[in-house]
Amino acid sequence: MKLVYFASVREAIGLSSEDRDVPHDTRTVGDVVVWLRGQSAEHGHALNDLSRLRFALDQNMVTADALLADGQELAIFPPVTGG
Amino acid sequence: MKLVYFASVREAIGLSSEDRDVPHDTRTVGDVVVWLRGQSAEHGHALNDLSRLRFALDQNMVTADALLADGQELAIFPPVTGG
Amino acid sequence: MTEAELSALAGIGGGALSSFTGIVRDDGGVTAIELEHYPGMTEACLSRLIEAATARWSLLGAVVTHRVGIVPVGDPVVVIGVASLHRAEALEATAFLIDRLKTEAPFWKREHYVDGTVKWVEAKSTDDTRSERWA
Amino acid sequence: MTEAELSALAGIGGGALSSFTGIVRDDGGVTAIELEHYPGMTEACLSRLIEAATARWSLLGAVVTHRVGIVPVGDPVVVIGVASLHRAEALEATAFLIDRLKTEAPFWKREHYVDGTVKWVEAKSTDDTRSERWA
Repeated sequence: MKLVYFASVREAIGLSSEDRDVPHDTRTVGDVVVWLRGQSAEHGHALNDLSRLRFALDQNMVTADALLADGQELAIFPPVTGG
Repeated sequence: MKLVYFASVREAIGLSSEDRDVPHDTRTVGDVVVWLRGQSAEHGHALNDLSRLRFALDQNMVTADALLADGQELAIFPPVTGG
Repeated sequence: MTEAELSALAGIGGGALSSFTGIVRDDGGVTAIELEHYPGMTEACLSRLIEAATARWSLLGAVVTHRVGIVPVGDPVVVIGVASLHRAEALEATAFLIDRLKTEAPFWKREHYVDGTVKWVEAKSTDDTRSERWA
Repeated sequence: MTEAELSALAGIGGGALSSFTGIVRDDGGVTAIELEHYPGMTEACLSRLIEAATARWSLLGAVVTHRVGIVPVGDPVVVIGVASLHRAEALEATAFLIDRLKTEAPFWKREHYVDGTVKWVEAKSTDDTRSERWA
Protein backbone atom coordinates (compact mmCIF):
# COMPACT_ATOMS: atom_id res chain seq x y z
CA MET A 1 0.00 0.00 0.00
CA LYS A 2 1.01 3.62 -0.49
CA LEU A 3 2.22 5.18 2.76
CA VAL A 4 2.81 8.91 3.13
CA TYR A 5 4.38 10.66 6.10
CA PHE A 6 4.33 14.27 7.22
CA ALA A 7 6.13 16.62 9.57
CA SER A 8 7.99 14.99 12.50
CA VAL A 9 6.91 11.51 11.38
CA ARG A 10 8.37 12.14 7.91
CA GLU A 11 11.59 13.43 9.47
CA ALA A 12 11.96 10.54 11.91
CA ILE A 13 11.37 7.89 9.23
CA GLY A 14 13.47 9.79 6.69
CA LEU A 15 10.93 9.28 3.90
CA SER A 16 8.04 11.31 2.47
CA SER A 17 6.35 8.19 1.11
CA GLU A 18 6.93 4.53 0.36
CA ASP A 19 5.10 1.56 -1.18
CA ARG A 20 4.90 -1.49 1.06
CA ASP A 21 3.31 -4.90 0.69
CA VAL A 22 1.61 -5.28 4.04
CA PRO A 23 0.86 -8.77 5.45
CA HIS A 24 -2.47 -10.34 4.44
CA ASP A 25 -3.81 -10.32 8.00
CA THR A 26 -3.46 -6.53 8.26
CA ARG A 27 -7.03 -5.34 8.77
CA THR A 28 -6.86 -1.89 10.37
CA VAL A 29 -4.78 1.28 10.29
CA GLY A 30 -3.48 0.33 13.73
CA ASP A 31 -2.34 -3.07 12.39
CA VAL A 32 -0.27 -1.28 9.72
CA VAL A 33 1.38 0.93 12.32
CA VAL A 34 2.27 -2.04 14.56
CA TRP A 35 3.71 -3.93 11.59
CA LEU A 36 5.64 -0.86 10.31
CA ARG A 37 7.36 -0.46 13.70
CA GLY A 38 9.32 -3.61 12.98
CA GLN A 39 10.52 -2.53 9.53
CA SER A 40 13.43 -0.33 10.72
CA ALA A 41 14.73 1.42 13.82
CA GLU A 42 13.51 4.70 12.32
CA HIS A 43 10.00 3.34 11.79
CA GLY A 44 10.01 1.96 15.32
CA HIS A 45 11.02 5.31 16.76
CA ALA A 46 8.67 7.41 14.62
CA LEU A 47 5.62 5.23 15.27
CA ASN A 48 6.15 4.10 18.87
CA ASP A 49 3.42 6.25 20.46
CA LEU A 50 0.02 5.66 18.84
CA SER A 51 -1.58 8.44 20.93
CA ARG A 52 0.65 11.01 19.21
CA LEU A 53 -0.20 9.86 15.68
CA ARG A 54 -3.04 10.80 13.38
CA PHE A 55 -4.14 9.05 10.18
CA ALA A 56 -5.84 9.70 6.88
CA LEU A 57 -7.08 7.03 4.46
CA ASP A 58 -7.38 8.38 0.93
CA GLN A 59 -7.16 11.88 2.41
CA ASN A 60 -9.93 11.42 4.96
CA MET A 61 -9.08 11.59 8.66
CA VAL A 62 -9.66 8.22 10.36
CA THR A 63 -8.90 6.63 13.72
CA ALA A 64 -6.54 3.68 14.29
CA ASP A 65 -9.41 1.17 14.20
CA ALA A 66 -10.40 2.13 10.62
CA LEU A 67 -10.61 -0.88 8.28
CA LEU A 68 -8.41 -1.02 5.18
CA ALA A 69 -9.44 -1.63 1.59
CA ASP A 70 -7.30 -2.40 -1.46
CA GLY A 71 -5.38 0.36 -3.19
CA GLN A 72 -5.69 2.95 -0.48
CA GLU A 73 -3.24 5.67 0.48
CA LEU A 74 -2.51 5.75 4.22
CA ALA A 75 -1.07 8.98 5.63
CA ILE A 76 0.57 8.99 9.06
CA PHE A 77 1.39 12.26 10.81
CA PRO A 78 1.44 14.07 14.16
CA PRO A 79 -1.57 16.16 15.29
CA VAL A 80 -2.04 19.07 12.91
CA THR A 81 -0.86 22.56 13.87
CA GLY A 82 -2.03 24.90 11.12
CA GLY A 83 -3.90 28.16 11.38
CA MET B 1 -32.65 72.51 31.75
CA LYS B 2 -31.17 71.70 28.38
CA LEU B 3 -33.24 69.11 26.53
CA VAL B 4 -32.02 67.39 23.37
CA TYR B 5 -34.05 65.11 21.13
CA PHE B 6 -33.01 62.59 18.52
CA ALA B 7 -34.47 60.59 15.64
CA SER B 8 -38.26 59.99 15.74
CA VAL B 9 -38.57 61.93 19.03
CA ARG B 10 -36.86 64.95 17.46
CA GLU B 11 -39.11 64.71 14.42
CA ALA B 12 -42.33 64.38 16.42
CA ILE B 13 -41.50 67.33 18.67
CA GLY B 14 -40.13 69.34 15.77
CA LEU B 15 -37.07 70.50 17.73
CA SER B 16 -33.48 69.26 18.08
CA SER B 17 -33.10 70.92 21.47
CA GLU B 18 -34.70 73.44 23.79
CA ASP B 19 -34.07 75.10 27.16
CA ARG B 20 -36.90 74.70 29.64
CA ASP B 21 -37.38 75.77 33.23
CA VAL B 22 -38.79 72.63 34.77
CA PRO B 23 -40.96 72.80 37.93
CA HIS B 24 -39.13 72.74 41.26
CA ASP B 25 -40.66 69.41 42.29
CA THR B 26 -39.20 67.64 39.23
CA ARG B 27 -36.90 65.02 40.74
CA THR B 28 -36.38 62.32 38.10
CA VAL B 29 -36.01 61.91 34.37
CA GLY B 30 -39.49 60.37 34.34
CA ASP B 31 -40.89 63.47 36.07
CA VAL B 32 -39.48 65.64 33.25
CA VAL B 33 -41.09 63.45 30.62
CA VAL B 34 -44.49 63.55 32.32
CA TRP B 35 -44.30 67.34 32.66
CA LEU B 36 -43.10 67.79 29.06
CA ARG B 37 -46.12 65.88 27.72
CA GLY B 38 -48.32 68.81 28.77
CA GLN B 39 -46.24 71.47 27.02
CA SER B 40 -47.62 70.93 23.49
CA ALA B 41 -49.58 68.43 21.45
CA GLU B 42 -46.32 67.46 19.75
CA HIS B 43 -44.58 66.83 23.08
CA GLY B 44 -47.56 64.82 24.24
CA HIS B 45 -47.49 62.68 21.13
CA ALA B 46 -43.72 62.21 21.03
CA LEU B 47 -43.41 61.25 24.70
CA ASN B 48 -46.62 59.32 25.34
CA ASP B 49 -45.05 55.85 25.61
CA LEU B 50 -42.29 55.74 28.24
CA SER B 51 -41.42 52.15 27.29
CA ARG B 52 -40.34 53.31 23.83
CA LEU B 53 -38.08 56.08 25.13
CA ARG B 54 -34.45 56.04 26.22
CA PHE B 55 -32.56 58.74 28.14
CA ALA B 56 -29.09 60.12 28.66
CA LEU B 57 -28.07 62.57 31.39
CA ASP B 58 -24.91 64.47 30.44
CA GLN B 59 -24.34 61.84 27.75
CA ASN B 60 -24.62 58.81 30.02
CA MET B 61 -27.47 56.38 29.47
CA VAL B 62 -29.88 56.38 32.43
CA THR B 63 -33.29 54.94 33.24
CA ALA B 64 -36.46 56.96 33.88
CA ASP B 65 -35.96 56.83 37.66
CA ALA B 66 -32.57 58.62 37.49
CA LEU B 67 -32.36 61.67 39.78
CA LEU B 68 -31.68 65.09 38.28
CA ALA B 69 -29.00 67.58 39.30
CA ASP B 70 -28.62 71.24 38.33
CA GLY B 71 -27.26 72.19 34.94
CA GLN B 72 -27.59 68.82 33.31
CA GLU B 73 -28.34 68.00 29.69
CA LEU B 74 -31.18 65.50 29.30
CA ALA B 75 -31.39 63.65 25.98
CA ILE B 76 -34.59 61.82 25.01
CA PHE B 77 -34.62 59.40 22.11
CA PRO B 78 -35.97 56.07 20.84
CA PRO B 79 -33.98 52.83 21.31
CA VAL B 80 -30.71 53.08 19.36
CA THR B 81 -30.36 51.34 16.00
CA GLY B 82 -26.73 51.79 14.94
CA GLY B 83 -24.25 49.22 13.72
CA MET C 1 -12.06 52.21 9.29
CA THR C 2 -9.44 52.67 6.67
CA GLU C 3 -7.32 49.78 5.43
CA ALA C 4 -4.46 51.57 7.22
CA GLU C 5 -6.11 51.13 10.61
CA LEU C 6 -6.62 47.39 10.09
CA SER C 7 -3.04 47.11 8.84
CA ALA C 8 -1.85 48.91 11.97
CA LEU C 9 -3.71 46.35 14.11
CA ALA C 10 -2.15 43.54 12.07
CA GLY C 11 1.29 45.05 12.67
CA ILE C 12 1.02 45.20 16.49
CA GLY C 13 2.65 41.80 16.83
CA GLY C 14 -0.30 39.71 17.96
CA GLY C 15 -1.10 36.39 16.39
CA ALA C 16 -4.78 37.11 15.89
CA LEU C 17 -6.74 39.82 14.11
CA SER C 18 -10.50 39.69 13.99
CA SER C 19 -12.81 42.10 12.22
CA PHE C 20 -16.48 42.73 11.66
CA THR C 21 -17.99 44.97 9.00
CA GLY C 22 -21.64 45.94 8.92
CA ILE C 23 -22.79 46.78 5.40
CA VAL C 24 -25.96 48.49 4.16
CA ARG C 25 -28.28 45.80 2.78
CA ASP C 26 -30.64 46.19 -0.16
CA ASP C 27 -33.67 45.18 1.93
CA GLY C 28 -36.81 45.42 -0.18
CA GLY C 29 -35.98 48.55 -2.09
CA VAL C 30 -33.67 50.32 0.35
CA THR C 31 -31.25 52.58 -1.54
CA ALA C 32 -29.38 54.03 1.42
CA ILE C 33 -29.55 54.48 5.13
CA GLU C 34 -29.17 57.75 6.95
CA LEU C 35 -27.49 57.73 10.33
CA GLU C 36 -28.20 60.30 13.00
CA HIS C 37 -26.06 60.35 16.14
CA TYR C 38 -25.52 62.22 19.42
CA PRO C 39 -22.27 64.14 18.91
CA GLY C 40 -19.96 63.91 21.90
CA MET C 41 -21.79 61.00 23.48
CA THR C 42 -21.03 58.85 20.43
CA GLU C 43 -17.26 59.13 20.78
CA ALA C 44 -17.42 58.68 24.57
CA CYS C 45 -19.60 55.61 24.18
CA LEU C 46 -17.35 53.93 21.61
CA SER C 47 -14.31 54.64 23.81
CA ARG C 48 -16.08 53.12 26.81
CA LEU C 49 -16.96 50.02 24.80
CA ILE C 50 -13.31 49.57 23.84
CA GLU C 51 -12.26 50.08 27.48
CA ALA C 52 -14.80 47.47 28.59
CA ALA C 53 -13.49 44.98 26.00
CA THR C 54 -9.89 45.66 27.02
CA ALA C 55 -10.77 45.15 30.70
CA ARG C 56 -12.48 41.86 29.92
CA TRP C 57 -10.02 40.28 27.48
CA SER C 58 -6.29 40.50 26.99
CA LEU C 59 -6.17 42.60 23.83
CA LEU C 60 -3.34 44.32 22.00
CA GLY C 61 -5.56 46.80 20.21
CA ALA C 62 -9.12 47.52 19.18
CA VAL C 63 -10.68 50.01 16.79
CA VAL C 64 -14.33 50.87 16.16
CA THR C 65 -15.41 53.22 13.41
CA HIS C 66 -18.98 54.11 12.55
CA ARG C 67 -20.34 56.22 9.72
CA VAL C 68 -22.94 58.98 10.12
CA GLY C 69 -25.08 60.68 7.48
CA ILE C 70 -26.13 59.00 4.25
CA VAL C 71 -24.56 55.60 3.49
CA PRO C 72 -25.56 53.92 0.21
CA VAL C 73 -26.36 50.22 -0.19
CA GLY C 74 -23.20 48.13 -0.27
CA ASP C 75 -21.12 50.55 1.78
CA PRO C 76 -19.85 49.79 5.29
CA VAL C 77 -21.64 51.41 8.24
CA VAL C 78 -19.47 50.06 11.04
CA VAL C 79 -16.05 48.42 11.08
CA ILE C 80 -14.58 46.79 14.17
CA GLY C 81 -11.07 45.38 14.40
CA VAL C 82 -9.44 43.63 17.35
CA ALA C 83 -5.86 42.36 17.73
CA SER C 84 -4.74 39.88 20.39
CA LEU C 85 -2.07 37.26 21.00
CA HIS C 86 -4.50 34.36 20.66
CA ARG C 87 -7.65 33.95 18.61
CA ALA C 88 -10.29 33.44 21.31
CA GLU C 89 -9.81 36.94 22.71
CA ALA C 90 -10.00 38.72 19.35
CA LEU C 91 -13.04 36.74 18.18
CA GLU C 92 -15.00 37.19 21.40
CA ALA C 93 -14.13 40.86 21.80
CA THR C 94 -15.25 41.54 18.23
CA ALA C 95 -18.65 39.95 18.90
CA PHE C 96 -18.91 41.83 22.23
CA LEU C 97 -18.13 45.18 20.59
CA ILE C 98 -20.72 44.89 17.81
CA ASP C 99 -23.38 43.46 20.16
CA ARG C 100 -22.93 46.26 22.71
CA LEU C 101 -22.60 48.94 20.05
CA LYS C 102 -25.99 47.90 18.67
CA THR C 103 -27.75 48.49 22.01
CA GLU C 104 -25.67 51.26 23.63
CA ALA C 105 -24.16 53.59 21.05
CA PRO C 106 -26.36 56.62 20.24
CA PHE C 107 -26.98 56.06 16.54
CA TRP C 108 -30.35 55.98 14.80
CA LYS C 109 -30.98 54.63 11.32
CA ARG C 110 -33.45 55.79 8.73
CA GLU C 111 -34.03 53.77 5.56
CA HIS C 112 -34.37 55.57 2.24
CA TYR C 113 -36.45 53.65 -0.28
CA VAL C 114 -36.37 53.65 -4.05
CA ASP C 115 -39.85 55.28 -4.13
CA GLY C 116 -38.57 58.23 -2.08
CA THR C 117 -40.11 57.22 1.24
CA VAL C 118 -38.05 57.33 4.41
CA LYS C 119 -38.62 55.12 7.47
CA TRP C 120 -37.01 54.93 10.92
CA VAL C 121 -35.58 51.51 11.68
CA GLU C 122 -37.11 49.84 14.75
CA ALA C 123 -34.81 48.42 17.41
CA LYS C 124 -34.84 44.61 17.53
CA SER C 125 -35.38 42.64 20.73
CA THR C 126 -32.86 40.07 19.43
CA ASP C 127 -30.22 42.78 19.70
CA ASP C 128 -31.03 43.20 23.39
CA THR C 129 -30.80 39.45 23.88
CA ARG C 130 -27.39 39.28 22.22
CA SER C 131 -26.10 42.27 24.16
CA GLU C 132 -27.23 40.76 27.48
CA ARG C 133 -25.13 37.64 26.80
CA TRP C 134 -22.14 39.75 27.86
CA ALA C 135 -23.63 41.02 31.15
CA MET D 1 -6.64 35.97 0.95
CA THR D 2 -6.23 38.98 -1.22
CA GLU D 3 -8.03 42.22 -0.49
CA ALA D 4 -10.00 41.43 -3.65
CA GLU D 5 -11.47 38.30 -2.11
CA LEU D 6 -12.62 40.15 1.02
CA SER D 7 -14.02 42.92 -1.18
CA ALA D 8 -15.90 40.31 -3.18
CA LEU D 9 -17.46 38.98 0.03
CA ALA D 10 -18.37 42.54 1.04
CA GLY D 11 -20.05 43.01 -2.34
CA ILE D 12 -22.32 39.96 -2.13
CA GLY D 13 -25.12 42.03 -0.64
CA GLY D 14 -25.15 40.73 2.94
CA GLY D 15 -25.24 43.03 5.90
CA ALA D 16 -22.41 41.34 7.77
CA LEU D 17 -18.81 40.50 6.94
CA SER D 18 -16.60 38.86 9.52
CA SER D 19 -12.95 37.99 9.16
CA PHE D 20 -10.13 36.37 11.07
CA THR D 21 -6.44 36.64 10.26
CA GLY D 22 -3.79 34.50 11.95
CA ILE D 23 -0.41 36.21 11.93
CA VAL D 24 3.07 34.84 12.67
CA ARG D 25 4.05 36.00 16.17
CA ASP D 26 7.54 36.91 17.31
CA ASP D 27 7.45 34.35 20.14
CA GLY D 28 10.80 34.29 21.93
CA GLY D 29 13.07 34.71 18.95
CA VAL D 30 10.93 33.18 16.20
CA THR D 31 11.86 34.73 12.84
CA ALA D 32 9.49 32.74 10.63
CA ILE D 33 7.35 29.66 10.54
CA GLU D 34 7.49 26.98 7.90
CA LEU D 35 4.27 25.27 6.94
CA GLU D 36 4.12 21.75 5.57
CA HIS D 37 0.82 20.40 4.24
CA TYR D 38 -0.77 17.36 2.61
CA PRO D 39 -1.42 18.43 -0.99
CA GLY D 40 -4.85 17.39 -2.22
CA MET D 41 -6.20 16.67 1.23
CA THR D 42 -5.64 20.29 2.25
CA GLU D 43 -7.92 21.71 -0.43
CA ALA D 44 -10.54 19.00 0.15
CA CYS D 45 -10.48 19.63 3.89
CA LEU D 46 -10.87 23.41 3.57
CA SER D 47 -13.76 22.88 1.13
CA ARG D 48 -15.43 20.48 3.56
CA LEU D 49 -15.07 22.96 6.40
CA ILE D 50 -16.77 25.63 4.30
CA GLU D 51 -19.54 23.17 3.38
CA ALA D 52 -20.02 22.32 7.05
CA ALA D 53 -20.27 26.01 7.97
CA THR D 54 -22.71 26.64 5.12
CA ALA D 55 -24.86 23.70 6.24
CA ARG D 56 -24.92 24.97 9.82
CA TRP D 57 -25.49 28.69 9.28
CA SER D 58 -27.24 30.72 6.63
CA LEU D 59 -24.22 32.20 4.85
CA LEU D 60 -23.85 34.14 1.62
CA GLY D 61 -20.19 33.31 1.15
CA ALA D 62 -17.09 32.06 2.91
CA VAL D 63 -13.43 31.97 1.96
CA VAL D 64 -10.49 30.33 3.70
CA THR D 65 -6.91 30.82 2.53
CA HIS D 66 -3.85 29.33 4.17
CA ARG D 67 -0.19 29.84 3.36
CA VAL D 68 2.35 27.05 3.00
CA GLY D 69 6.14 27.23 3.03
CA ILE D 70 8.10 29.92 4.87
CA VAL D 71 6.07 32.77 6.37
CA PRO D 72 8.02 35.52 8.16
CA VAL D 73 6.99 37.13 11.47
CA GLY D 74 4.21 39.68 10.96
CA ASP D 75 2.79 38.02 7.85
CA PRO D 76 -0.62 36.33 7.73
CA VAL D 77 -0.76 32.52 7.79
CA VAL D 78 -4.49 32.08 7.50
CA VAL D 79 -7.30 34.43 6.48
CA ILE D 80 -10.97 33.55 6.87
CA GLY D 81 -13.82 35.69 5.63
CA VAL D 82 -17.56 35.04 5.98
CA ALA D 83 -20.50 37.05 4.59
CA SER D 84 -24.08 36.71 5.82
CA LEU D 85 -27.28 38.71 6.06
CA HIS D 86 -27.03 39.15 9.84
CA ARG D 87 -24.04 39.35 12.13
CA ALA D 88 -24.53 36.30 14.36
CA GLU D 89 -24.06 33.88 11.47
CA ALA D 90 -20.88 35.51 10.12
CA LEU D 91 -19.29 35.84 13.57
CA GLU D 92 -20.04 32.28 14.64
CA ALA D 93 -19.08 30.72 11.32
CA THR D 94 -15.74 32.56 11.42
CA ALA D 95 -14.97 31.17 14.88
CA PHE D 96 -16.11 27.69 13.75
CA LEU D 97 -13.90 27.76 10.67
CA ILE D 98 -10.70 28.75 12.48
CA ASP D 99 -11.38 26.36 15.38
CA ARG D 100 -11.99 23.40 13.08
CA LEU D 101 -9.15 24.32 10.73
CA LYS D 102 -6.76 24.20 13.69
CA THR D 103 -7.68 20.60 14.53
CA GLU D 104 -8.64 19.11 11.15
CA ALA D 105 -6.71 20.72 8.29
CA PRO D 106 -3.48 18.89 7.43
CA PHE D 107 -0.93 21.63 8.11
CA TRP D 108 2.14 21.35 10.32
CA LYS D 109 4.17 24.27 11.60
CA ARG D 110 7.87 24.48 12.25
CA GLU D 111 9.33 27.51 14.02
CA HIS D 112 12.58 29.02 12.76
CA TYR D 113 14.55 30.80 15.49
CA VAL D 114 16.99 33.66 15.28
CA ASP D 115 19.85 31.29 16.34
CA GLY D 116 19.14 29.02 13.36
CA THR D 117 17.37 26.27 15.26
CA VAL D 118 14.12 24.82 13.95
CA LYS D 119 11.39 23.26 16.09
CA TRP D 120 8.08 21.52 15.32
CA VAL D 121 5.12 23.22 16.99
CA GLU D 122 3.20 20.94 19.37
CA ALA D 123 -0.58 20.71 19.03
CA LYS D 124 -2.43 22.34 21.93
CA SER D 125 -5.15 20.57 23.90
CA THR D 126 -6.99 23.93 24.13
CA ASP D 127 -7.41 23.75 20.36
CA ASP D 128 -9.18 20.40 20.72
CA THR D 129 -11.42 21.87 23.41
CA ARG D 130 -12.37 24.82 21.24
CA SER D 131 -12.99 22.60 18.22
CA GLU D 132 -15.23 20.27 20.24
CA ARG D 133 -17.50 23.20 21.17
CA TRP D 134 -18.93 22.87 17.66
CA ALA D 135 -19.63 19.12 17.83
